[in-house]
Amino acid sequence: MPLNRRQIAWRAAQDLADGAYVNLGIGLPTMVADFIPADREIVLHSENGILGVGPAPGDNEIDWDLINAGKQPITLVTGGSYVHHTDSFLMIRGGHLDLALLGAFEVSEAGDLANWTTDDPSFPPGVGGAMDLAVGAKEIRVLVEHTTRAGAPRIRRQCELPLTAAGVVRRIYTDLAVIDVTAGGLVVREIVEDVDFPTLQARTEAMLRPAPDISVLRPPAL
Amino acid sequence: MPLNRRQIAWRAAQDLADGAYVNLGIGLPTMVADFIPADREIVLHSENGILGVGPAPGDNEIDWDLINAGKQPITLVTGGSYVHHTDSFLMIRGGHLDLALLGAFEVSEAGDLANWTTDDPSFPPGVGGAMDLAVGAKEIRVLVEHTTRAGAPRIRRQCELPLTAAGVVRRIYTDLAVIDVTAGGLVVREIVEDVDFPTLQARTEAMLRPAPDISVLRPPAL
Amino acid sequence: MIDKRVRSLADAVAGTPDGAVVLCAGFGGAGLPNALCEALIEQGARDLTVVANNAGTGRTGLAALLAARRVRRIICSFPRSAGSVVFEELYAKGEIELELVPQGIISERMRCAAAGLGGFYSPVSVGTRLADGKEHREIDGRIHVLEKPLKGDVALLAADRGDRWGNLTYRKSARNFNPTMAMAASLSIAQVRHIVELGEIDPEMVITPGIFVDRLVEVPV
Amino acid sequence: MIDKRVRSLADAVAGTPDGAVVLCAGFGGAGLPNALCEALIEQGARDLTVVANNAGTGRTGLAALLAARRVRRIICSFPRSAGSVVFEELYAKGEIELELVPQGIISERMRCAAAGLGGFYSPVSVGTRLADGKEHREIDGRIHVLEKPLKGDVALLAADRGDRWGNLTYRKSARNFNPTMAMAASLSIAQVRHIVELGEIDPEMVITPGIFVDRLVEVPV
Repeated sequence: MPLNRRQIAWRAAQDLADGAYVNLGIGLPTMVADFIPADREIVLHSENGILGVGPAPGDNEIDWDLINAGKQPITLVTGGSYVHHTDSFLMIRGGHLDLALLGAFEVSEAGDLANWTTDDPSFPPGVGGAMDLAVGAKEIRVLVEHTTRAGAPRIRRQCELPLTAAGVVRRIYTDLAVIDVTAGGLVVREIVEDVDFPTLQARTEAMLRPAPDISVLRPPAL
Repeated sequence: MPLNRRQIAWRAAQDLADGAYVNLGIGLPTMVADFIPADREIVLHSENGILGVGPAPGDNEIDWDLINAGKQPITLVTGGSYVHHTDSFLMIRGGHLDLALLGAFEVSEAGDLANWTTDDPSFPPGVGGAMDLAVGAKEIRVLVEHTTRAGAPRIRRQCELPLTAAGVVRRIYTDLAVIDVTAGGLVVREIVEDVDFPTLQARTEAMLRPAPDISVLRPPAL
Repeated sequence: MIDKRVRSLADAVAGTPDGAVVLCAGFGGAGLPNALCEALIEQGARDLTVVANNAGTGRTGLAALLAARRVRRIICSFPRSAGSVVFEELYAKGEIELELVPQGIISERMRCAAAGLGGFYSPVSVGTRLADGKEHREIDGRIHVLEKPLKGDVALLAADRGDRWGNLTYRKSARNFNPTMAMAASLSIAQVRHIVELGEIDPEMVITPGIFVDRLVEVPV
Repeated sequence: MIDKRVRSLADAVAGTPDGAVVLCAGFGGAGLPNALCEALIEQGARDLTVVANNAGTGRTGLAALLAARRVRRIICSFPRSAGSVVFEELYAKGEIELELVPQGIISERMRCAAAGLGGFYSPVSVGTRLADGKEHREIDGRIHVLEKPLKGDVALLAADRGDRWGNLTYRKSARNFNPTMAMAASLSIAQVRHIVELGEIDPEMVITPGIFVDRLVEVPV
């Protein structure tokens, strides 16, 4: 069975290294904060100027001066700090973040990322911090549903949609698999229990290759 | 009689506008702080990251974490603040200071400033913040002795020494006169009591012109 | 005597010329100079270019200024958000121009202007549509685009505390664009929750030194 | 668990390679990482390039590192000051290279590296000898020179308080180059007067967030 969104976030969270500085993009990546393993101290960065994003506040603790990039109220962890926006993006662009977890519309087999506009003319485009993050963090990983609601593959030979950045994505977490972008193409590291490799390939435009040690992706019930 | 150094500093201080943000260069300009008219609130900037430099501390109040650009202990006035060095020079270069008062080796009739190296090979050159200040402050005025100890004029047709910046000086305070650098050349605004114009001209390489309302420069005894 | 306090919102925004470039601080709901935006409607300046991260939400603040048709053009990174209804209407009708700039580049361009620099080379947006028309240059093996300074005529700011010299502090993530915009405009105007006595703000805690602020007005929200 | 505290000065500077570019903070007598400079003598790295505002005074700290002949080259704005005897001796004998950079450009170039940018255009030094060999360009009617990022392999910092995450505060003008250098090096090392518990530093008062700091050691001077 495909992972639900919380399970995709859980899977991405398992790979976070203790002590890492990590930016979580808006949407699915933001949910990763809820699944950070208890034995690790991870410092979450929010582009609006926060280092050390904590869990959502209780209803009585909401402070509208303390919000994340998705404009939701948050808390600050012990040891966290505030910076102004230009310094926040200095952190992003200057390679100070170990990792950014981003959402995507499409990812190509070369690691190209398209996540800022669907080119829908009735819909104003919004880039936010996506392009800064895509070229600035030390590593980019993407969380994305494997296909669109209409069933079209999001992992493509080439992106159809306008790029956010070329050749930046290193790992893709989907509801079906964990896939690495390598110099030799896309390599499937993990695949969910009841989906076989040909089925996964059929839902993916780009060519996939199983890792020699491919394993089963078994999330907890979430 | 020529002004002494304290009197030159006094004269420059009289022109400071209430509310002005002012950087004082090392040496003679630093002395201007001692003569700011009591009815004016002037915010003194120090390049190492201080806005609101106050008077020298008493002997028991010296704090070596609080020094000016000349590395002397100072105090901070009420309302003052600290910034890091890059922000301090953002203030300087970005036109946020109303005025910088600088020392000089030479000034030309076009307002060229030479104040960073005498080209003495036995002596390592030091530029400090001089070039940043010279192009960054809204206005540059110079405090300088009219001639060298050997009697050579410091106000020249062209600077002989390497430039700090070209065409930036607007007013020159010397021990003999107050001189404006104008599009039409050097205009003497004030001259000390017992020096006549031909004598002043003889001690100046560049051509001088008396202002129509030229007045006598009469400092207090200091 | 330096006293940058003004008595009213009208005094605060007085003199804003038609055609001005207005830097409007805030991110999401935090640090927004809503009262100043609304005062600008009353003041009457038209044909404005607004620089902001978002394009207003609901019908207040920046959204009200847009609804009053005072803004010809908006330079921002993320115009759409929950409630950006006014902007979306104007955009759909072609009644507002949008210049989309990556978020970090907006603030870096403002800092560039604030710092008296002529431009900078950035790797952001290379290979994307947002780099179209920009000068490209390879530096140390990486392609960069040339970005130009972005200076405001007016900055509208929201701070927590301020004193008569214009020293400002912010609360938590309400800091966001405020310090950079304060530095990057010819005339910087702050609405502050609490005007305090000179000296009440610890010199080590001043986030925006008064040199960057021209006027402040108390708006206790 | 994040714990950047190290037990000794030797641990703090361990691994500094020969040929490293070392950013050395401080201005005059304030904010100087003297204990770290001296630990670097013991550590043994040679052929260093040092970036600093001044070139050391007396026989301690940076001056001691120069005296130990570990520094091939110094990039600074104002090498001479009262007591810069070691530097002056080496300079007179031609035993140290000097690259003179205007003071604000040193820190702006380090910030440029810290911010992931490829360079910037500056009006500083135009028309002077220090602009020789630099690319010139007219932008909006003003001549600028292109300045390149200046990145350190190691930064040596001196702070007042620090916690195990590496968050730092400074006292008064001892702040100076420390925050910028902390951001601009691959390995940033701070000597701090007081190591405090995580959470003791008010989040609004953190000047250097821990993300920029790799190691800190308590040196109560």
